[in-house]
Amino acid sequence: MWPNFPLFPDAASSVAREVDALYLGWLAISLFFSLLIGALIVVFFMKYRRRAWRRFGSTADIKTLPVEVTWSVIPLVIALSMFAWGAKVFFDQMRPPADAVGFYGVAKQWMWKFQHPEGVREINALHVPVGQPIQITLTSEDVIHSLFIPAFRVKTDVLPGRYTTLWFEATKPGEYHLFCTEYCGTEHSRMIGTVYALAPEDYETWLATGRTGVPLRVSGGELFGRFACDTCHRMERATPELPARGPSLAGLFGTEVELVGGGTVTADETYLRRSILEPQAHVVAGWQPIMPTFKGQMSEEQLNALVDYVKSLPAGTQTADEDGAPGAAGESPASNAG
Amino acid sequence: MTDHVVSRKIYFLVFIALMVGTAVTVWVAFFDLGAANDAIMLTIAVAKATLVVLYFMHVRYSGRLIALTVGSGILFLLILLALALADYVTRGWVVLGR
Amino acid sequence: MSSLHAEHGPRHHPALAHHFEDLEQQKEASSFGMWVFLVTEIMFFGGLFCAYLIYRRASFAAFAEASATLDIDLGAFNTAVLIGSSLTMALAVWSAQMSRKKLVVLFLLATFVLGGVFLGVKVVEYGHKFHEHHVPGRHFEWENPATEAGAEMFFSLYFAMTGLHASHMVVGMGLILFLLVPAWRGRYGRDYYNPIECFGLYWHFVDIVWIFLFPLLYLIGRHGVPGGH
Amino acid sequence: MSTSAATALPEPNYLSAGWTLRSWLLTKDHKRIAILYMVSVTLFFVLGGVFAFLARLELLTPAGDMVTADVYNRLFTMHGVIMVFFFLIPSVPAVLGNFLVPLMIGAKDLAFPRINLLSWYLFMIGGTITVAAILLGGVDTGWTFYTPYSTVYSNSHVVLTVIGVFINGFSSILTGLNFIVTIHRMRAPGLTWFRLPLFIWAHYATSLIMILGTPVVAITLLLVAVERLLHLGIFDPALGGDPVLFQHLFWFYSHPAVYIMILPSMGVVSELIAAFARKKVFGYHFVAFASIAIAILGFLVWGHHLFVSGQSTYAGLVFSVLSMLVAIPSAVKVFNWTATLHQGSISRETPMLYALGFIGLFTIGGLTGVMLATTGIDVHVHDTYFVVAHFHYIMVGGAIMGYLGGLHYWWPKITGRLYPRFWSKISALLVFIGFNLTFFPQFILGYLGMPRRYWSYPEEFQVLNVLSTAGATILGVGYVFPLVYLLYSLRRGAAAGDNPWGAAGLEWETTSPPPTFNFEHEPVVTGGPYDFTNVKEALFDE
Repeated sequence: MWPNFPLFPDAASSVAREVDALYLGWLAISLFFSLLIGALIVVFFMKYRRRAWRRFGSTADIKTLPVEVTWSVIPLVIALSMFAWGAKVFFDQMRPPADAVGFYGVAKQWMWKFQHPEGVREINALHVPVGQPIQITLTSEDVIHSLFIPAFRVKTDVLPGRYTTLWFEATKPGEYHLFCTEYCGTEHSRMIGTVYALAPEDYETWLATGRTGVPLRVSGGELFGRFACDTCHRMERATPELPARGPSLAGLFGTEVELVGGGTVTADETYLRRSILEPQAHVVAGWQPIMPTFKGQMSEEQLNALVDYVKSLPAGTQTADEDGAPGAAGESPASNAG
Repeated sequence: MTDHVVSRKIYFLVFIALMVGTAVTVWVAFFDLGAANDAIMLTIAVAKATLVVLYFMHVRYSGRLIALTVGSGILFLLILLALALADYVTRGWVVLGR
Repeated sequence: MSSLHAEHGPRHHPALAHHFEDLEQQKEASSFGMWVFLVTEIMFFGGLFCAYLIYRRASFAAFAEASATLDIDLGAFNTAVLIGSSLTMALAVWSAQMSRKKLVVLFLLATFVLGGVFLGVKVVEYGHKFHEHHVPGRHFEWENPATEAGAEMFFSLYFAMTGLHASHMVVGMGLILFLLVPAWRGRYGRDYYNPIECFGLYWHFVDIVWIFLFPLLYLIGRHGVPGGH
Repeated sequence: MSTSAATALPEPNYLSAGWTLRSWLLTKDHKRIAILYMVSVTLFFVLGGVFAFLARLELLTPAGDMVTADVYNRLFTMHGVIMVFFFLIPSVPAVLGNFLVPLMIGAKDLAFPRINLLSWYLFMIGGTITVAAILLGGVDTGWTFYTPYSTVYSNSHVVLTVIGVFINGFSSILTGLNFIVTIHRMRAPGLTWFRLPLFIWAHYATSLIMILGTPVVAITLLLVAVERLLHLGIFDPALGGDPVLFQHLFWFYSHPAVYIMILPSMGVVSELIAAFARKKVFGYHFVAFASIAIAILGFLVWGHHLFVSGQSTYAGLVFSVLSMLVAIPSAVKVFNWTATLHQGSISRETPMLYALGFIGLFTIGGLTGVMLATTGIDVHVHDTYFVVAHFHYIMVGGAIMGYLGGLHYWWPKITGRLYPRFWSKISALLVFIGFNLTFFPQFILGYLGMPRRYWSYPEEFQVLNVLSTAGATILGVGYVFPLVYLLYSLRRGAAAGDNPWGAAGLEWETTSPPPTFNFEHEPVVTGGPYDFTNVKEALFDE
């Protein structure tokens, strides 16, 4: 599988070519300037070698300003253009397409735990379908780690206490390295794994053969009931007799939330997470700071499921019923409304 | 650094201004003025610090070099605060994937 | 570049170091040096102020709640004490400039005593924190679990910032003792008061730090916790 | 011109001012303090080099088979800590700067000689504490001490190491303070700012960074120690603390710290190019201002170390564009040095070989630096060997080449003796070849995706790693050479005379070695720098 002496890495994702083009562009510029400087040094070194008849260098007064301006402005223009190009690639690396499928990952010393939206779990391995954008929401149980898939040219640090995300779309079936690139302790260099990019049909087969798991959104919905979140976040089931004591979560994800005391915050994954663990950090305008903390009551995986469930609630839904399928929530009987 | 001697009167006046500033800061803190609380508090603190620097520390009577030194200290502190804050303020801005 | 002969007839003041041309150059060098040092002090505290700013923004409610538990009377009293000590320090420099050598000693002593009062009050405040279990770490206790983390962060910053400030006070008081001996011997007067002046700059700087610490730490949550009304 | 066979040095000189240990350990003479620094940074360099070499040996094979993972982690950490804080940062400023700043500006000493000695003692205390931490078992956090690994999870001597670095920080601050005050207040009559040698401009810029940046890393490391010891959790995620804030504060210093390492070497190179091309540096004003611009802009770019660390995308872009700006003054310097060679009278003495090597390697290091500051590329190569190769090109190819070049240039001034020129040229060549063989393959490794700080690695990376280790061996040999022949020259070297290179500058107008107070008479300056018209014949003109 691995060639023995590669000089350039596999390019197996949709952004890989973009990154390579940018890199080769920079490489060309670097080669030009390095060779230019190198050549000038060598030529001058030979040509102006100290001789008896040339004990001193030229003392001619040269107007330096025009030259200085030239060789300041040219590099500046080049650098700024490359910045713009780089920024474009950066955005493509950071911004997942709308149809990205949500995976979750938890890092700990020294392993990677991944969970597919279908609920299937893997350790130090990640099976993904080719041609499907995938976004992994990541957090760490201990120190900072960093998820790096060289063939995909993507990387993100994985931090304790918050989420970071990484997305890619594999373009070529194959097995690729997966590294931890943030030094995380003794077995840092063993915190590696393999990404298996499979053709879509192979991926379906892989999923179907003997792998079980409850879809994240379903288990998240169960947790929503088990932790009695719905007693306060009643959403559209709120009645004058039983008013909601917390804001509706339907359609919340991705919106700007107005806070008590002014200011807004974007409801991203990290916000949802923090609101569960530290409810009074950001109190939504118009509500009392009465929510208890759930810190220490759920594992990172449970938290992921809950966050995924809240993310999945479209605007105008009611809370899930007991079996937790948000899709069924539309005509949910008010079985737990009392 | 000149040998300028600041009169005792100025010292006492500055002292009184500092005490008044402290009293006002405490007094204002008990009213809910929203964001203005912080603004007033910091303005008074900056004013007090400026008085100390200019008179107690004689910067008003010293040369440009000293003023430049103080200014650069403040400038680089602001650089630290501003650029670090630039990260935290914009963290929620990434376009989210659904 | 060429060098010429330029001899200086040194009229040696006992305090003039060999490598300076005259006392004026020496004085300028040392007060400039002191200012440069104070710039490093600005940045030294700056790191903490940066952390404060960012965490306060992230956990404002908890910070306000925690700030409200600090003793505002003691804090305000200490602010006044420190401003007073800055005044006595400024007067010590003035006395030296006027060659009022007894007054130098007196004002240095007054500064020392006021510094001591400040630290004494600080010790009392720290004592309260220990009793209330508001010291971060294993024994930290906080009634409201929803703001516990933020409150512990507030107290971490409180102890780091006031602790660093207090350690500067201790160093400052040590330096006063160091200056008192030559002051007692009448060494500081109109033509040589460098050390007093440089020390004054340090002391005023420590005062300025407190001028910011007091409102930032003590006065956040005095008009009620946001969202709580 | 034949070399003089005389071995007697001019008397009195600062070296003969006292032979007792006490006369060294309590000296207030900046030149003797420079010697104290020279001896101590050399010891630290050897120590750091041994760690590097052991780490490179481990990487000969893909499997971690020479030492355990834990030992390997300690090796690269201690290599980094020792080299960065105890060699690179003090090397040029505290050795060459200490020796030359007063000489070049025609002063008798630095403004605060006692503080100068104090900074050496702080350096030694910090160094001793760090070495003690190493002897007790070392530290395994990486030289960057990232939290929460350093504050909670590491079981090594983090606190001791951090305190050692903290104390050493004050040494650096006091050196910077001393230089700034000295350059402002102690210049000889007639020595205006634009008559200053570029070495002085570079050291002024370096000192700005030392006093503005070092305190921030000092307080940050102090907080790490306090968090470990007293559980004051400023960076603790459990309290809502943000490990990324640690990185912000750490890099606020540690990025400019790279310029603490490279700027003084740039100052050295400016001197070398002028002296060995016998020509005024092209665009003197631009090279001077470039130093200041690098120092100031250097404080605006630290976030380019955090593109993938959870920093906001937009902050990343701001830091990226600001980083592009720092490239400009660096490029201006390179172009000006090259232009200085044009129509020069170029000598092939050892210092010049180092200077030319510096320009080439710094160009590569700088260009790859701008590549890293380009967000789209950094996402891929961040924390890979590409980064390792880049900063070694800057620090080893740049800073150390500058230091060695400067040492070879001013050695006759410092010791009054000449070293064997042939061997010194061989050594310069070995260093250049060894260096490139060590670090060039690492660029390729990095783009392939090999992460840094890996004790074992996939097999396909082996060939390049073997090349790198082979290069490190040659580099090591290249470094041992000067150690031998410079020591040899102390006893056997011929007396150098006041100005063996035919260079311009106040330091060459006094004797070699200079007297304790530097000049017999206070010099008065009447013209700009790099004026070779009155230079007497040198020892080694073709």
